[in-house]
Amino acid sequence: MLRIEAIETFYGASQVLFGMSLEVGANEVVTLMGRNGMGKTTTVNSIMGIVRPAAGRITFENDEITNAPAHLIARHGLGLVPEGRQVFPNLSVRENLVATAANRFGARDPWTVERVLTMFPELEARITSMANLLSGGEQQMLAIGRALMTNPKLLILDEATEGLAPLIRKEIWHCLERLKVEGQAILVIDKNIDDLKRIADRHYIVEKGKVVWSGTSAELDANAELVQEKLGV
Amino acid sequence: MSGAFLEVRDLYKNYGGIAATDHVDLDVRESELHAIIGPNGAGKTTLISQLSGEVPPDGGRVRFGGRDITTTPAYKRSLLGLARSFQITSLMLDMTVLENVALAVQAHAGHSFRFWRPARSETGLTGPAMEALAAVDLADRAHDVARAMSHGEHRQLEIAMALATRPKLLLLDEPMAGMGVEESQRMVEILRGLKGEKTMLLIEHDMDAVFTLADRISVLVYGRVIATGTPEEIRNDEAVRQAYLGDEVA
Amino acid sequence: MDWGLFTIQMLNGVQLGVLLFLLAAGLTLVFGIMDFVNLAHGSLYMMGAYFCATLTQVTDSFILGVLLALPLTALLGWLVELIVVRALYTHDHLDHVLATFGLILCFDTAVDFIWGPTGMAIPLPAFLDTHVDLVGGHTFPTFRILIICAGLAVAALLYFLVAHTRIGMLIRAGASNRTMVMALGVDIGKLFALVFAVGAAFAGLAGMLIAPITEASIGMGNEIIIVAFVVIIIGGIGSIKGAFVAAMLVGLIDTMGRSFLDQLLKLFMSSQNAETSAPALSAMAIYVLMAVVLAFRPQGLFPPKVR
Amino acid sequence: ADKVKIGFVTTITTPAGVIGQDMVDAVNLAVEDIGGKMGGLDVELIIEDDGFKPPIGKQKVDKLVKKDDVDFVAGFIWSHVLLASKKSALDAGKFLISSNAGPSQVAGKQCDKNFFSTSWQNDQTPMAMGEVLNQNGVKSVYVMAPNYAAGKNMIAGVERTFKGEVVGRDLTKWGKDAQLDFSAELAKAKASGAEALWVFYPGKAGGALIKQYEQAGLLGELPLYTVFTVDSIALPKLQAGNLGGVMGSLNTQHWGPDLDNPQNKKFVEGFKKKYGRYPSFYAAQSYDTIFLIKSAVEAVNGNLDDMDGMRAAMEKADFPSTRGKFSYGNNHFPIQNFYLREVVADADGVWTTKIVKTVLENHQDPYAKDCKM
Amino acid sequence: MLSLFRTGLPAYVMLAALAFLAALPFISEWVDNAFLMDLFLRLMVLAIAAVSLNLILGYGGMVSFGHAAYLVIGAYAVGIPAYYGIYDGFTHIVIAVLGSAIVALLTGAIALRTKGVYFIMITMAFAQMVFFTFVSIEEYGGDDGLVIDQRSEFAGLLDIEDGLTFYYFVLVSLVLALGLVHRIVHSRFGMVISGAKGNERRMQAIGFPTYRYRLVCYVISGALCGYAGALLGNFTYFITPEMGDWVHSGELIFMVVLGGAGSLFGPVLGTAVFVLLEEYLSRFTQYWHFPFGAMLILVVIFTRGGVNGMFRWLGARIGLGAKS
Ligand SMILES: Nc1ncnc2c1ncn2[C@@H]1O[C@H](COP(=O)(O)OP(=O)(O)OP(=O)(O)O)[C@@H](O)[C@H]1O
Ligand SMILES: Nc1ncnc2c1ncn2[C@@H]1O[C@H](COP(=O)(O)OP(=O)(O)OP(=O)(O)O)[C@@H](O)[C@H]1O
Ligand SMILES: [Mg+2]
Ligand SMILES: [Mg+2]
Repeated sequence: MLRIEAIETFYGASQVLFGMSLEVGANEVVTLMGRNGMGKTTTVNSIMGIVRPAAGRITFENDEITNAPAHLIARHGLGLVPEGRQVFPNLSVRENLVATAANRFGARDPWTVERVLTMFPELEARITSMANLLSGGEQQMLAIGRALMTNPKLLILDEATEGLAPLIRKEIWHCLERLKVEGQAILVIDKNIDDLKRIADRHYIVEKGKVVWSGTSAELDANAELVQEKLGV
Repeated sequence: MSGAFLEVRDLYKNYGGIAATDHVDLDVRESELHAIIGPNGAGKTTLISQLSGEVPPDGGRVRFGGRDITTTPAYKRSLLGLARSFQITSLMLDMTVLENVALAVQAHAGHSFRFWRPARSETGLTGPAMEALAAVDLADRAHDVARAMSHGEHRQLEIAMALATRPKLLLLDEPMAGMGVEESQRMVEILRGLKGEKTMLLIEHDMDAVFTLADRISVLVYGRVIATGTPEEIRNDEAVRQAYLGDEVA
Repeated sequence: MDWGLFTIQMLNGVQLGVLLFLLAAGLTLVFGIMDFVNLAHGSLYMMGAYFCATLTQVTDSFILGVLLALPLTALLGWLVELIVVRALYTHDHLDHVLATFGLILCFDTAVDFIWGPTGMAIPLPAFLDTHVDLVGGHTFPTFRILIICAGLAVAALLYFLVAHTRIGMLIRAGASNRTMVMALGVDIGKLFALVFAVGAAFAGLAGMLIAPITEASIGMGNEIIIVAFVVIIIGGIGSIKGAFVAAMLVGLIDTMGRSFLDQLLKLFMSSQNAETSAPALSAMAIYVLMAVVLAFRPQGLFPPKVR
Repeated sequence: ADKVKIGFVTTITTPAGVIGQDMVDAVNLAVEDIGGKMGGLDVELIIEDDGFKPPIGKQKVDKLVKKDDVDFVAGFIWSHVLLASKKSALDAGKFLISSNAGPSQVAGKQCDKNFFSTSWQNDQTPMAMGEVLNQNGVKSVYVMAPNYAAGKNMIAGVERTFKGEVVGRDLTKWGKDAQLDFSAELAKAKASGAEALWVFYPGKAGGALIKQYEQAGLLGELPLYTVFTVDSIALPKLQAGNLGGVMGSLNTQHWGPDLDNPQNKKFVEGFKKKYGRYPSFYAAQSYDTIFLIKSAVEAVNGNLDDMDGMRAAMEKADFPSTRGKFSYGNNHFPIQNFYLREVVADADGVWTTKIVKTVLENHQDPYAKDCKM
Repeated sequence: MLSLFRTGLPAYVMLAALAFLAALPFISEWVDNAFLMDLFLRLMVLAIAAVSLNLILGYGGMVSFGHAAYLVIGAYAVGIPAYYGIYDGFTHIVIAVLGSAIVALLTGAIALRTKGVYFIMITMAFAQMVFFTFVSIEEYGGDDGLVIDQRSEFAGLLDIEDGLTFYYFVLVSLVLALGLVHRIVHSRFGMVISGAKGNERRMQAIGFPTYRYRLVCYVISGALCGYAGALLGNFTYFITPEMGDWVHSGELIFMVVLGGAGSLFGPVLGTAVFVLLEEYLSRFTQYWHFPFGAMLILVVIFTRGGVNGMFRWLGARIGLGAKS
């Protein structure tokens, strides 16, 4: 479904990605792990067209999307929950959800405001508040809801559980599991390795801008010293 | 329980009909690490902001080191020894990492109405700044512009700045958020090292960290403190489990 | 006090306010929403006036002239966005100011080159070129009543558009985080171009409405644009409601100052001094108003909910 | 020197550039008419734009005297620009000739031996208009003018001669951001109960004022008397805008295109032929400027170092002027006639003005007595 | 070590430019064009104003759109005493600097409560008030301005009526202004100012009453600009409220931004480009505003950081590293 081949990305003169390659299959949940500053977010931003890779190729469902404008990439069916929430501060919660909502591929059971609110009941009481007045966790929920409202084929979550209370975090993992059952493809970046192992099919470990290990949850389990070395757990 | 290091009495803050802080009483004892946990939107950040002086409370009192600081402006509280880190990073992005921290040192090194001597070569400022950076493992990035660092690194810098002001009381708003597993562990180590030396008020959703570090924990739900106690007491509190923990730490 | 005169002057003030609102509306949209400081907004006001003057001459009808000039000004706005403004969104405000100041110079010289320095008058059709009788033997020009109505209609339309449509939401979202809106699949470029063109059309309309009273002339937008900025600052950047209220305030204060300040001053200074100071002081009045408003409400009367 | 260098400062940019253009056209025509030569020397014209701003005008004069080393600095539409620039030209020992501006200071206390005017002192034209108001039996008048040196002089002028009551005065914002919407002032004028409205609005403000005067329904209710407002700069636009109300309105002036003398005939016809329009009084005065300079240069046979000789020649005002013969007062301002003029359509239907009668004869400005030199 | 100023110009550009300014009177004599001196005098006076604006704009992030008001105050501090026959230069300068400082203190105290564009506009509003105040004072010429009949006297120390003396007086003033700003921005005080530019909220949280620091900075800048105003009055012999019009405040901003805000010498370069282009382009064609405007647009779009950025870009091209 999504295929990244040896991309190299720079910020100005400093190179961050050195031949990053990975793949996400249909209906697959894949994680990207690694320490701070290794290039996970940069990979996501390269996929979404927010930064331009200088070399390499990115395809989505066999369409080349390398260097396409961000909005066209999103229209291919990629939905992003960005690092650091980035909700629209000057829009109300409801407006945040509906402003960019779309059902481009005619999903039978599309996401609606009501469905998002069932998933995150905390948002219900704040539905008319401006998003910048929400607490950190509430904003995080809103960011997830907003991405879901675009009914993406591939959902990308970059540290989507940062700052969430344990209960909510669990709720989100449940939700991802449900989505997975429904066949949603997901690329997720998170530090809760135990949860990830449960949910995800495959994992990539990123170091200094490229993939240094990849494998299934079982393989990851079997490789305790690798995890210790690369991720410090 | 009067005579506590930080004493909050009947603190109240209302945001458009929602009581973000609902008659909160809280005592933080000298040298303890006091954690505050609670669901998202419970009012933890709002509470910290009132303690640090950024948000004026609608009612109630705050005493710090025996002195009423309810209406003291933020910068004065900082000079009194109250430092905070921000949940959502707040840095001088266009300055270097070192300059960010050096400014924090400078703030507490007498007034800054000094117009003539170059500040960047004052070792009295850069020395302690480098120490703080070393403490969070950022020393080798000292001369990079803050903007060019990753999210996790920003979080580390955030803590370094709070440390550099040599506070008596550290208000930490989710210091682990956005950090990798290893960095989180490092942070736990850093905080553990500071324990006993500094008084700390810690907000965190990382329960492992909270339960290993905290001397006492208060649980905030809908702006109200529903329980305060030792980690053990809190872990076993049914109301807290229901409202916040779930079976996470059963 | 002469209440008839007072009423007329109130109407004059409202008419000036409406005109300022038309200018300020586009400005506050582009500024508050796209975070772009467009000093050249006044040039679009001027271009609207020139387009209308030319087309009125060609078609021999002011109404036709306006109807044709409106899309033309919008098109010009769109081109300006495409060629210059688009490259500047990622720059800071100062760069905007610098570049749009450059645009003003280009527009002013281009007009001088094309239409000459003389300026152009716009003849009104007979039914507009008269006045209506008010009670008490007072009269008020018909055309100025038309201006008031046009302005009110635009105000209502805009308020609806921004506050209650999805386009409005997207525009506001794009203001705060352009990248994110794009990453969610919206072509923000097109959206901003649309806003810019609409803003240009409003500015052009203001120019078309004032030109029959004064005339289309070079640099006509350069001073009023500052007043329009004052309006959006008093109102709170990005707020259509704020722009409207502030435009009315400024319009009334300016007109009332010109009408009655000299009499007021004569109460406590010599008539000679009063007459020479009054014009300067009444011109100062709107700036005093702005300073006072900002001293007490540093974000204007209707501060945007964020920022 | 092998050349006569004349620096001519006027307003080219900004909407007031219309006036400047008329003046530049006229001096170019004049230089052409004299075959580009004065007293055997070639004439070099250097035109500078003051941008309607006193400091710029001054800056340009500095450049003319320091870099170009001109012999004569001429031009100047605006009184305040002239006041700002005067010192630079005179300190450098040049002749300064105003082709339009005539502020009271320069006519009185600050007069200078090297300063000459080919126009009038600000007060004079409105003084003539004050007389007209008296003659027409007007008892009360409302006056409006821009708030700058000339505007204040003009009001002072009309009040000098008008015997009735001035029931209200408005000084409106002037300069590059001049006020052009006079709704509030016109409403005041109407409510004041005055019998007539007197205004001074040069350039484009004049056209705007007259239009609004009509739209406000004042036509026939409040007769309009103007100075320097309805001229050949405003009239074509008023005609294009079909503002017939201005027909028959009265103004005073020392010159008119129909003034009957050979030099004026030659000038008006030449100007119309070359530029296809009526010249304005600004143009006529600028045309005169060149002939005044020519008379000076010829009197000293091209010896431009002979300042005294040239000054003496100019004081005689011995040159063909578009206004006919006039003489110079002790302050180097013309002593001349002022006429009442009326707006009419000419044989081709083009709107212009026609002289009705002479109001003031051989009139000298009231400040001449303050001039000690 | 620590980069002193990241947007710094190569030092030799500054030295070369100052050397050129010092040599200019001789050049002017050599090419027999006294007007060159005038041109560069005006350039230097405006450059001092731009340098003063750069202190708050470039380093402090306070975009004052009313700085020309201090030019007017400084100029009238020469003009009004001269009107009453007081020609003492020290008196003039003290009035100019103190007067500007007081006005800056009063207006800054209010203006600094606002942020961003609101600050831009409120500073403009105060400048307009200064403008209209002078317009409304009939005694000193109102709108028409005031002619000064002679320059300030410095009790036999200096005779600035003499063109050459005045020229060097202004040049030395410019160098001193640059030195002053350089020291200030690198001091502790300067660090606070640029920290507050980056993140005022955080600066307060670590213990700085930023408002006070910014206000002091604003006052220093206003006073320095007032001094430039006194020089301007002396230079032109003629002052008008129009000098304080918002357009001129805007031009000062352009000079700073054009040269590169936040670099020490940038504003001087920006002023030079602005003044020289204005002077020479206008000789080519009456329509000179068009190429001038187009150039502004292109510079902004293609080289961030104005002329300064252009120099650095060029420097990188030809292998001359920028000062770091
Ligand atoms: N805008 C930028 N300009 C320059 N360098 C940057 C920029 N953003 C990130 N970097 C650098 O790129 C590297 C990778 O950053 P990235 O954000 O992709 O890391 P990450 O793996 O997502 O880390 P984290 O877990 O901390 O979010 C970091 O070393 C960072 O310093
Ligand atoms: N400025 C404000 N205006 C209105 N409501 C606000 C404002 N700031 C916070 N709130 C509301 O007050 C409540 C408490 O917010 P706060 O940020 O203190 O929560 P928190 O406990 O820190 O949550 P989290 O763990 O998610 O960060 C939330 O419901 C939030 O939406
Ligand atoms: Mg990341
Ligand atoms: Mg929080």
